[in-house]
Amino acid sequence: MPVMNMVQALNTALREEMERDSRVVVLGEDVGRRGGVFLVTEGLIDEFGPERVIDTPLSEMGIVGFAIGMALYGMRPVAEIQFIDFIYEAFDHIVNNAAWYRFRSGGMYEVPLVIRGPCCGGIKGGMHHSQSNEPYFQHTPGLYVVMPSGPRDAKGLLKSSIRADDTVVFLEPKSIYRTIKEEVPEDDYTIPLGEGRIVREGSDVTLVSWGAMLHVSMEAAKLAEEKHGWSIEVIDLRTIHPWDRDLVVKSLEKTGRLVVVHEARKILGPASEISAYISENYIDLLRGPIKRVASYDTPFPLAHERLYMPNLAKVYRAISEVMEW
Amino acid sequence: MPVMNMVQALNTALREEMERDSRVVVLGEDVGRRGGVFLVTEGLIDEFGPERVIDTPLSEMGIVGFAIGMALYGMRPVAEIQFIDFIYEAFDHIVNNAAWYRFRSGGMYEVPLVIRGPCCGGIKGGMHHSQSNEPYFQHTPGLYVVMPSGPRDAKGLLKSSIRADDTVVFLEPKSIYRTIKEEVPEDDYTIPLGEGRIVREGSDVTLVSWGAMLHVSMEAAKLAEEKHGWSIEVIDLRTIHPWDRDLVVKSLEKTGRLVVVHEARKILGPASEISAYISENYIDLLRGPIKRVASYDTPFPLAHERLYMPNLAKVYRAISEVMEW
Amino acid sequence: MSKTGLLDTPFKPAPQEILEQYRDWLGEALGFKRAVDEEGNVVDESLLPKIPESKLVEIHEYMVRARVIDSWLLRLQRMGRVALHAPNKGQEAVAVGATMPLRPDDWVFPSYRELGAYLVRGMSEEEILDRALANADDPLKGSDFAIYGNRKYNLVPAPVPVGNQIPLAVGAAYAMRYMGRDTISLTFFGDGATSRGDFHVGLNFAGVFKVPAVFVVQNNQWAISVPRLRQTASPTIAVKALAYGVPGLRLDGNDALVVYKVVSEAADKARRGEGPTLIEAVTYRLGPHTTADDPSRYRPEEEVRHMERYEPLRRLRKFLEKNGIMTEREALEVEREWDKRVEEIARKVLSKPELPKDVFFENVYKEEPWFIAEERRDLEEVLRLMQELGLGDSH
Amino acid sequence: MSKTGLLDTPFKPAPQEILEQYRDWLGEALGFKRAVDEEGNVVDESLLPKIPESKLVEIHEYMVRARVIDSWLLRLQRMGRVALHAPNKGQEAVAVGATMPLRPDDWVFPSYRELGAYLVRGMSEEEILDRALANADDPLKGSDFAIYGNRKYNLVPAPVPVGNQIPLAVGAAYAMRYMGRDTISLTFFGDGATSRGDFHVGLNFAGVFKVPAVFVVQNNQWAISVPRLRQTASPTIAVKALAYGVPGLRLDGNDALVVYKVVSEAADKARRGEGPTLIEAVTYRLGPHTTADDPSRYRPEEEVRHMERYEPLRRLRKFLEKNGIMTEREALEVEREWDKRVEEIARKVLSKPELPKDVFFENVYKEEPWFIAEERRDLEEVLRLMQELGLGDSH
Ligand SMILES: Cc1ncc(C[n+]2csc(CCOP(=O)(O)OP(=O)(O)O)c2C)c(N)n1
Ligand SMILES: Cc1ncc(C[n+]2csc(CCOP(=O)(O)OP(=O)(O)O)c2C)c(N)n1
Ligand SMILES: [Mg+2]
Ligand SMILES: [Mg+2]
Repeated sequence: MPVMNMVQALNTALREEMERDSRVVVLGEDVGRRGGVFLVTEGLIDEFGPERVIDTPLSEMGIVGFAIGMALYGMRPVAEIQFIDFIYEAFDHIVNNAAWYRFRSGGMYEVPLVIRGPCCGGIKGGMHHSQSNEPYFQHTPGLYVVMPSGPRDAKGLLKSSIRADDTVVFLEPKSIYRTIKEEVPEDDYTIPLGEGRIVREGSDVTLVSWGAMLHVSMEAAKLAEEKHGWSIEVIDLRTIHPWDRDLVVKSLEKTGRLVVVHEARKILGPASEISAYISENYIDLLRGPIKRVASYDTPFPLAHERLYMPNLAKVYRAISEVMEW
Repeated sequence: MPVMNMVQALNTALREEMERDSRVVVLGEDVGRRGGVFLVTEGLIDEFGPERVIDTPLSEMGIVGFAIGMALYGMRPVAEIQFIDFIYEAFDHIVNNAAWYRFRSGGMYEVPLVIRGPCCGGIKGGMHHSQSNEPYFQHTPGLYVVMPSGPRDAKGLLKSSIRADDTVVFLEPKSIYRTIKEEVPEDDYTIPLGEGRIVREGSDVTLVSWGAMLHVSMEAAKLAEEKHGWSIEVIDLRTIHPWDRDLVVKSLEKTGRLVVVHEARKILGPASEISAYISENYIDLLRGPIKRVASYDTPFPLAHERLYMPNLAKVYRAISEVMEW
Repeated sequence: MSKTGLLDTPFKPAPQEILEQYRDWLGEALGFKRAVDEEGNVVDESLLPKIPESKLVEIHEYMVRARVIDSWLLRLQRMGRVALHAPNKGQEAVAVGATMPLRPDDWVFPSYRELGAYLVRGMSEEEILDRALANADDPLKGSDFAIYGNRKYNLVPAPVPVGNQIPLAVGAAYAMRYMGRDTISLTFFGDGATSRGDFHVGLNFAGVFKVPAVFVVQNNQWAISVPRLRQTASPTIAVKALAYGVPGLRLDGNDALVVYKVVSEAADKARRGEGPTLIEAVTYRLGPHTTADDPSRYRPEEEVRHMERYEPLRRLRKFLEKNGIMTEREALEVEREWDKRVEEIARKVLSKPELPKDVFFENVYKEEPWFIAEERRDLEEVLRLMQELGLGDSH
Repeated sequence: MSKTGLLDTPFKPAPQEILEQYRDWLGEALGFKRAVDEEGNVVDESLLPKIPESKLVEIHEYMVRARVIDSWLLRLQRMGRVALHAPNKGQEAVAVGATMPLRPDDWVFPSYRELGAYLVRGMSEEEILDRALANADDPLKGSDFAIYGNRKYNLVPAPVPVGNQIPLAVGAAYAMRYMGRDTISLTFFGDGATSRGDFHVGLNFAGVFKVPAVFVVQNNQWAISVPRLRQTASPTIAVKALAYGVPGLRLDGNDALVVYKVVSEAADKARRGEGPTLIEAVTYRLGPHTTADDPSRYRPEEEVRHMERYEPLRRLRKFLEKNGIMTEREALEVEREWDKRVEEIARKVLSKPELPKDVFFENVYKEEPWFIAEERRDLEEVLRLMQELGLGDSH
């Protein structure tokens, strides 16, 4: 199996899906010759030509609206948003068209579209190159929201997203684009949307996370084990919406303690939903309060981003709190 | 004291603030001669002229962006969004400019802007004339999110919003624009942002709500009392973000049981935040799980909206559940 | 250097031939095409479409049907059975004239004010009313009000947010070409819609990708209470096309024949791969914006009375009569007949059952996720409880 | 009928005088104004601004300073001390030429590529570097990278989302007039920015409200890797103004003198209440898009070499030399001197302390709400814990 980083895995997924299905096209700012600013679409234009690897004018509203039109007509566009922080111009199209066309048209039309782009912090990108804005999408019915934590998942999840008949917002944590290398199967595997994965088994605490924060969570789990012998189960949610409730509940049945870690801000971040849902429906399973570890409720700063985001100390503290409650 | 409905109270607040402060102007689609489609700005153009009551071209992006520019320069614009469902074109401006200009400019600039408009369902408006999209704003630091439940509050809250030095998203539940009449003081009173109000005292359950749902909550509280003798404390949050934590906690100290009722969808609706926050920080106060009563997680339908939204039965059931847990 | 733009070096004026082309385009964009005047006289033979008499009779019939169903929608709204209606009286010529030249496999992206277009595409009055009433047969399953569409007829359901269908129509047109079809997309929108970002990005993408698309602006002079002059300071809407390297034409939208002619030429051109066209159809909204509107607040009655003389149906009838195709009396007969037919249809649709109570859980996703399944069960429980408590639907 | 638009009845062509005005505007929008050519020769006397020699020397000095600080930012970025820099080499004439004619109380809404403008407004090199390093003296308090601005100088901090300053500048201009000031707003943005909704709605509002504003497009032929021709199919950017009833001019943006002249006229016009102007300044980005870019992937080196002959500083120097104002050697001396000065400044700013660790809690709201206060305390606890655990900032 070849060893790849996430950029290569995503690039491979795009290439394979484009080879498999001529309805799949890629569009966005600088996706052609430039190969995208992170090179996720590198080389695709040479293989598939400018009709399928489409450099667009500079408008996210245009990119998403245009792609929705393609999808309505039966294509399977993959729209790149150069940084997910720039998606807001397209918000009307995402909510009112991409997410709701099936509903609005009584099921006659669908929008099999992938909106993908780099997200999240950790590269000193400041306010507009660092956001984790998945809560806006999770609150919008009709969308899937996906975030891989490594190359293998990235390939399988992107393939599933392209084949899905609903719109998927596919968020790629840019800080781990090249830092994690993994063996990535060469075959045509997919990872179903909506299914999380137990990355580390444990019996004392359930730690739910995704994306780059998964790795911080893993570190914290190890630290907690080393220091206290606590056994931490770590779940990579992979699909943030709809989230894999069954997996979380099953884990909780063992542990009775829950910590959710994400890079989105805390107020109405995904952890709020998981926390509220679990307490509402599975309070019997809980030995104490659910802890949320999230970014602070301010815009994403250029200065001191590592203090702003969840970090090892914050996750470790949350584990300690639920263990010592 | 004159008796007014909410439209009249809002109109009065605008008029008084415009008289008081020449920096206050009103802008939006059809706010001039037409007086807005619900007549909230009726007559203002006659009193203040078209320079202060500005009919704009049809673009929410334009309305909000233009208003932000005015606010940066020192004015206090009140931008009307004809139906809050149409705000998405302006989303980039709301997040990146209105909410974050103070932060982005290191505190050198501020955006004292009110974005107001009719929200919520109950008038058979279908998908795009019924939305309660406050979660998108609550997740965005830098904004205040306000929703009055009656004429008196509407006037006082709108005045505070206009005088606030941050951007306020002011949501007006259109179904109660004309159905509730109240005595509204003639003097220049304001209601501070961030402060809720106990509308009904009780000792068994804390029922938190706002906007039109407050009235459903009140009905349900009465029904629960009649049927079972339960004593329900009802809080009108009034400001959804930042929400009045102290008031809710104080009430919970008495009741130990919490139900949150709102028209926004359940997944990542404001109730999720309140629930997650309270369980995380005040679990000792709780006698059982917090219940969320919210709209279902689908687009807002034209058909059967009363079944889609919270209604008396749903709130009553939630009260029963927390009492019988 | 060709990659950098139109010019070998950008440091010089645009070439003479472009200046000339733009001068021509300017003439069309600030001009006004018309084949038949208010009195039904042909004023420009060259702008008459070459179509058989039977087609003319068809155009007339569609316009009549549009007017009749419009008046029934108004009636049903007053009866409280239709949530909202946006009347199209006075604008029938644009909707019908622009849609008639299309092929069934072309895609139409309408707005909310094109009853004539829906009929031409194949929707029946019954289907229109099912939709307006959101009854059990509503093809859009009670999702939203005042919008129409049906995949069967390649009529894409309109959005309520004004103008956001425009980039979609451009994307669909791109897909058509990509898939090797020789179809086109045609989009309707109003003068107000041209102020939105969607118009700009849609037309810009259309120009860059030279898609097979036609854009028809129903410039009816008003966007609710906002007059055309307040909407934009450009002298015409058509001239906006020039910002995108796209030709813009201005014509009399109350003259069904010039609309037919110009749209069919623009459609052919698009089909041949020669790019998109923006057509400004000058028309006038004779009724209120919607049934919720009160135009007397912002628009003098005299204006409406003045504009009535440009009304499209009367004009077409005069033309038909003058050319011996159909008498006024025959025309009125057509109208009476349709009115009778629609009356029957209205009776029928009014007695149809309502949509199932859990209809809103349908079509959120292709496959129902767990949270919707859970809420579906929740509603069942709620309905049982409502019965127990003796509560009606209005609670 | 005047309410309905420009015409008494809309059912006719635009009046002749408008057609004529538009023809004139078209000439300017597709033309190319230039005062001084690549060799420093005056090609159009009438386009030379009437300014004293000292002003010319000032223009030169600002352009030199822009180039010097640009190269220092590149250096500091390579040292890992600046997060990102968007070089402005080759575009100094636009930024300096357009900002010089303004008054201090006018408002400038820059983009991220106008170092010359920041300097002209009054920012010092030290202030620029404080900002770029986000050190303790950063006026924007470490909020974002690659943007500059300071209220002191009526220089509004740029947005990173391309173009969203445009409607703001229009609103500010409206406010100026409303408040009875005779100031104007001037906005910079790139060719790529013209594709965004913001350009459209901003210019449309500007036309409708006839605000005192000037818009300067730095058409540097590229938006990262997207060439001008892919950005829009219109032959020029200037012609887009006509869609809004606003005049659009096209000029040589590498000729600081024509920029100065045309902007000062447009500014005067706006100040007199005669409405906004869009100015397309044709220029060329000689460097990479940003320090994170690799232009060799999409742009042939020959193109850059070809474009170097249009480079603005060399041209101005030739002009100054030919007119006996300053020799080449003197000009180089100015450059060397600034380079030395900035070297010292760089040393100084590099040793300034960092921003406080809790700086991001500032300026979220005017008054700190409870949840920020709570998170502030949380951070204190976290910092203590990090110390306990022996963790550095990078964890
Ligand atoms: C984005 C958006 N903003 C506001 C509205 C409310 N609204 C509905 S129709 C309309 C005016 C539309 O004018 P125009 O485009 O000229 O079409 P017309 O109604 O005249 O046919 C407005 C403001 C809307 N539907 N969508
Ligand atoms: C809304 C938005 N989308 C994408 C980007 C990423 N981006 C930064 S600069 C740029 C190109 C801008 O081109 P142009 O407007 O011509 O300005 P230039 O960089 O050439 O000066 C892009 C795509 C952004 N900053 N904002
Ligand atoms: Mg109109
Ligand atoms: Mg550029």
